[in-house]
Amino acid sequence: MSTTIVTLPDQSTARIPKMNYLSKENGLLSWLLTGDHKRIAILYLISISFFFFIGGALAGLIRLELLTPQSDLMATDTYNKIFSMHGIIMIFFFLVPSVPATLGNFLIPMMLGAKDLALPKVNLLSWYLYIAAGILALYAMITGGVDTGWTFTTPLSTHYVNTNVITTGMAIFIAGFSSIFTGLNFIVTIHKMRAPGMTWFRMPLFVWAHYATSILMVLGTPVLAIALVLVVLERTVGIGVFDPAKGGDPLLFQHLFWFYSHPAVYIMILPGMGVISEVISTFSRKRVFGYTAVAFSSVAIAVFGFFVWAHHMFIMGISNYSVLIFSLLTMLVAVPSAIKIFNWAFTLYKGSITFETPMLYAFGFMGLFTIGGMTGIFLGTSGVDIHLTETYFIVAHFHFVMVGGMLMAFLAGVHFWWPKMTGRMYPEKISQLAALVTFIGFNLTFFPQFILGTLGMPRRYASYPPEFQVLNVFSTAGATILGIGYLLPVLYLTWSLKYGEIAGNNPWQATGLEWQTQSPPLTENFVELPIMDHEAYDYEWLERQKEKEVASVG
Amino acid sequence: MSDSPVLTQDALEAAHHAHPPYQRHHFETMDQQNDATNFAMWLFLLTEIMFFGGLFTAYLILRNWYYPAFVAASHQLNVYWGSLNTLVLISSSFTMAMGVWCAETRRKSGLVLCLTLTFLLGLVFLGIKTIEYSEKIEKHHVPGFHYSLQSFLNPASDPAAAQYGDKPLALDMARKTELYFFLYFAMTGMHALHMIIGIAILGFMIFRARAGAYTTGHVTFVENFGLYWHFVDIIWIFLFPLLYLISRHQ
Amino acid sequence: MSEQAHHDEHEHHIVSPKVYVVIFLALLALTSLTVGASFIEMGIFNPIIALGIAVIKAVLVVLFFMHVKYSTKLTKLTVGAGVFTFFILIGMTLADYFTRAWGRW
Amino acid sequence: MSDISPVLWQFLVKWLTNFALFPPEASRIAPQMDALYFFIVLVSLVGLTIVILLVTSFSILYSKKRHPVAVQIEGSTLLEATWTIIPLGLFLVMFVWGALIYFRVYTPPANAMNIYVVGKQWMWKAEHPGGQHEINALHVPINRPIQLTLISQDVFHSFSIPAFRVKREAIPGRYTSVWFEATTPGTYHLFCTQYCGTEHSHMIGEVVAMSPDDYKKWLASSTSGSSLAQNGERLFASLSCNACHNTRPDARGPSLANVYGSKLRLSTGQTITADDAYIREAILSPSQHITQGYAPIMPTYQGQISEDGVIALVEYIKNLNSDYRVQQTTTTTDLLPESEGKAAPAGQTSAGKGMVNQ
Ligand code: HEA
Ligand code: HEA
Ligand code: HEC
Ligand code: CUA
Ligand SMILES: [Cu+2]
Repeated sequence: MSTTIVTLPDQSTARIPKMNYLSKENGLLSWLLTGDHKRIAILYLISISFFFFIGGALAGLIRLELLTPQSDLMATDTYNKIFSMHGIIMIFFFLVPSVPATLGNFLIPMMLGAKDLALPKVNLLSWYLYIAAGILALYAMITGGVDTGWTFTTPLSTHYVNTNVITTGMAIFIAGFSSIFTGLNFIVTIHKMRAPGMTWFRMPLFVWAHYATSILMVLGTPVLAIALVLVVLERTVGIGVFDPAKGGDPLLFQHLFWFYSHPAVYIMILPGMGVISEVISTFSRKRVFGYTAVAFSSVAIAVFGFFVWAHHMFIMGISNYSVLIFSLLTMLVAVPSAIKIFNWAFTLYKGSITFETPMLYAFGFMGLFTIGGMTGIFLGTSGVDIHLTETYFIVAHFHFVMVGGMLMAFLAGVHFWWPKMTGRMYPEKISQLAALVTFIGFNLTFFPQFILGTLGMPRRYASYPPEFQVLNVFSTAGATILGIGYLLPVLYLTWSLKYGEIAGNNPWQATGLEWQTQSPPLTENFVELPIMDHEAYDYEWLERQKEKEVASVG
Repeated sequence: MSDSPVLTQDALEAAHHAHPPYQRHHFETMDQQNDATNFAMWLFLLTEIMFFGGLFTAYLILRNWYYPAFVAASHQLNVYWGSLNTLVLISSSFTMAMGVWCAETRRKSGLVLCLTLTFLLGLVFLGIKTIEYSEKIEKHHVPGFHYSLQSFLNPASDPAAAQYGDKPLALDMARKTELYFFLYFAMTGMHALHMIIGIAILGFMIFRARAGAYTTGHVTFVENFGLYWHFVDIIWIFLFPLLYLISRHQ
Repeated sequence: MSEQAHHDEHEHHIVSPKVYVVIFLALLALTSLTVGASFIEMGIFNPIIALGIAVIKAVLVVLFFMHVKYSTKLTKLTVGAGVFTFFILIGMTLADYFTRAWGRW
Repeated sequence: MSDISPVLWQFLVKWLTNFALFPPEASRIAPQMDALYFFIVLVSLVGLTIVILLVTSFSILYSKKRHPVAVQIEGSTLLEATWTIIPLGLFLVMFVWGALIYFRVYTPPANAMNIYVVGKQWMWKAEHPGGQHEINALHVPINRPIQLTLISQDVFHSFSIPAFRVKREAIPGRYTSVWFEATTPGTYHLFCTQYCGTEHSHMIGEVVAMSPDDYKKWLASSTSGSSLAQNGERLFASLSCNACHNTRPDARGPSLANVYGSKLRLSTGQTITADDAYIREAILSPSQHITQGYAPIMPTYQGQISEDGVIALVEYIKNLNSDYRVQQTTTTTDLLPESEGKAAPAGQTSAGKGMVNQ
């Protein structure tokens, strides 16, 4: 697999542009008070990576404990705290802000031809909220942790545990508002800040995906917020809305929680889908097959995503009529995802394909997300869900979509836009190796869990019957490989900041507006207001553009 | 969607020449900036709708389950205070709307007057709310804090309940009144919190308005605040019948 | 999604105070109406009327005080989206609670 | 740590020799559920294969080396429709099939034998009608529908028997139920699958499916002397329920004979079927549903009776129904201990005969 697209500038003369958003101002304060969406994106990138590795270290502890059937490494309550904090950190402090707050923040204004997001101060505020929430969560973790699981099921979380539920709840509440402000900012920007000529159907699919995501963020997150407020009140004053002893209904909490948390899983996948559209189009040098279908399927996922939340409660005592409705709607929401997968596959058809690292991650995404998504169908099928729910099948399902799907997409995106963000290339060979390692490690870790789940091994178990051990050992071994696969990019990307080759404006010969300006970009993104005069993914336009340049220079 | 900011060349030109001081650098025109902030305010209100949505859901479910308890408990609210407060809040919404109009038509003293009236009406609302709350506190109707079932087990002893001729509730149903009061405090408290934030911002705005900040043609801030204030009004418009009125006759 | 610039929509519509006064009076009237209606025994219609009046009042506030009547389609759509999702939350949750009583399961 | 690898080796060998992809099919429903499961597996495999085939073959055919210049293609409505409609169709088939199984699992047949299960942090307590109770274990006869009526004393738990493919949440404050019919004698895992706090992973046990004869023996050997209904009867007397629910003409409460399963008219005008859940609620929050013609005077027993006690009362009231008894005896007497058959109300509470109410 050789790199073929990259036409790096002549390395002997190439230099990073003197004026860029990184060099504009110096000093810590210039970062902490910045309104520049690109700098905020970098701040986010650093902070979410930090949280990812904390979550990852916790995952390592989970896997170590599960190496043997007994709970010998740690006591059961420690184990419970570890997987709870793993879930909470990974979801609220890593995956929800992962692509939107970093890549989305960095790229949406550039892709639209705007100078910044519509509300730069709100953008900075949302980062501060995120940091405040993160510190609070870490504080809760250090001073005793929380052992409710990431789902905070009542009445367990309200009356039966004495860990830091309130602190963690408040942390998630604040993180929620950070996410709301990000989403709100994106919607306003996409509506109001498009450059002349940038019509809705000329926007990159990445922007469409973020538009859909933002709708979910703005409309879903407040419901989580109120649910958490009620939990905190229940713990502090004992209000009783979720307390069966006082006449409340614990299931009401789950309704409110999943009303957010199901849409949240689409918050966690749609931006990744946006990345995949960009990557696949660029490396097959073709317009995305069925652009409108892909764009609308994002919106469809967002809208339908609001109607299916009770599929997390199939056996929890909701009415069976609800089960029917929610199972049916779950089937409907799965279709747009299938549409996307096939559209990406057909984008390759008659393309001119190269296999750089982002493309490898994208291929990984397609395979793993298909498996993850199809196992979602198992769970949406009410009858089968009875057997599979609350087992490792679910753990495998959501790690396939979240780690195999979104995390792969995130890595694809980080590699893809790394030259734009830093002006330097990552080392290609070793990064391809890392992609391969992650893929192998991932499958070894999580595929056995499907079998474990079908065999009946329950999730959130610190100890398990000995006959499940072999598959668990596979899983732990896989996690080790996976850990290495994730550590590698950190090392070589950091290395490349200093030693990477100079990338030039458009190393991938991609068509997005963000590639038509220098790397790293200016603080204002563009020297002059760009005018969008072509469709998205118009590679012929790019060819003509290059010819023009050659003609005018030569 | 008809909001596409496709700008004509003239508009761009014009924008470049006349950059008002309050135009932020990343906007091309003032219109774009105003539209954007206005739209952002609306989106923020959407999140508020959903936030209160959770409480409304809880209210509807529990009311449906424990109907007699909710009826008896709602008799503890004073419909006159409630109606008065509704009038106060509607008036404040009106003065706020007039304030926006004054700002738009650059009437400085009118704006200051309207904002001040809104401010005062907001305070009156909170004052009345405080009276109501203290009644509840006296009667031990605050859930979680020595909650007392007296008024429901023995309504004859309680003028508020006796006035409706309430029959005593069975003990288990009487206990459910605590849920009503919790929702009452949660909903009106959350609403009051929004009022307090609004009043604080109003104070700041009055201060700025007197310096003439909003009567030079840049009125987005006043308008957006108006949206917020009216939204808080709308929440009350629903809380009032749900909490005070719908069991009045029983 | 039309692509032409809507200059008229960018131009600011200033609602005249007369409208505000009319709406204000209407709101006052509706408030007294709803308070009055609550004292009359109408069975199931009590809550329906109370909420109906509340909806009318809210619509008046949204349309006139909040200028939605004079705003862009986008604003109208935004309001619609909020109300819609609000009803999804309430409607589908309540539907679960009501249908629980329908059968043993 | 050093002895881990030989152990592991043993496991590996053992695991490979009886490698399983799914647990034993030990209940009537299991093969049906597995059929659907494998149907979905098959569809997923086909779908996955198609995706992989498309991606790899295009990658090979249209790699830059072979195909230097991309041909721009806009899309194709026909293809778009194909991959919308085919998956949709397949998903709908799964939905319908799945719903059928779901209803089968949660709709117990009328002649099912009822066992009560109470979950609490962190153990399961099963109560058989004959008064036998067991902790973290469940003995059931094969070839006989068993209905479990579940409740939790504290948090959500979930009663899961993978080999039977059934699972049901035990909820605080509400009965839920599930049924199964074991087909193969054996000992199977019983898990609590809903996360319920510190010892969640230790809330496990065994389900022993046994032949009817063995089951009978087991029942006899583990009887506690009095049946569940008898316990209930004792409670009924000691809580002086019979002060109001009695056969005297001036009784303040309705007669409870035949109440179970009957349609009751409430003071609100609705009718409601008196099932387990209704009776439980009638005891703990009586004013929730007032029977027509009675004053809401019944006191609440919330906080005074444990869930076990409530279950005994429910079971007792259930058996105050002679029709029920008749129907039940036709199918169950041979399995129930002698005493159960005679658990008719005695003494002060001899309701029943001729007091057909409502
Ligand atoms: C990124 C996150 C993410 C995503 C995208 C999804 C996607 C989906 N999820 Fe998942 N889910 C989670 C994260 C996610 N999920 C999490 C975290 C949980 C557990 C929460 C907890 O309890 O802790 C969960 C749990 C969960 C449950 C609850 C299980 C239970 O508790 O009992 C259900 C049930 O319906 C479900 C269903 C689905 C479905 C139908 C999809 C669909 O959207 C998938 C659609 C995709 C496809 C269908 C694949 C593409 C299809 C093809 C390529 C077509 C194949 C070809 C043919 C059919 C011919 N998920
Ligand atoms: C974005 C979401 C996300 C991500 C990325 C991951 C990543 C991983 N997860 Fe997690 N997981 C969840 C979300 C996620 N998870 C959620 C929501 C739950 C449910 C929680 C609940 O039940 O409440 C869960 C639960 C969960 C369980 C089930 C626990 C249980 O039910 O008992 C397991 C078990 O194997 C697991 C494993 C892993 C592994 C091996 C990874 C690997 O992919 C991680 C690989 C990364 C690394 C290994 C880090 C590399 C770094 C280093 C090697 C540095 C190490 C440093 C030190 C040790 C100091 N996760
Ligand atoms: C003070 C009198 C009184 C006592 C003591 C009493 N009940 Fe009742 N019970 C009533 C009345 C009156 C009703 C009918 C009104 C209603 O539904 O609440 C009733 C209804 C019931 C019902 C519902 C049946 C129906 O027809 O609606 C059940 C079941 C029941 N009681 C069981 C019990 C049990 C068990 C006890 C003791 C633990 C008990 N009762 C103690 C007065 C009493
Ligand atoms: Cu009980 Cu888990
Ligand atoms: Cu879901």
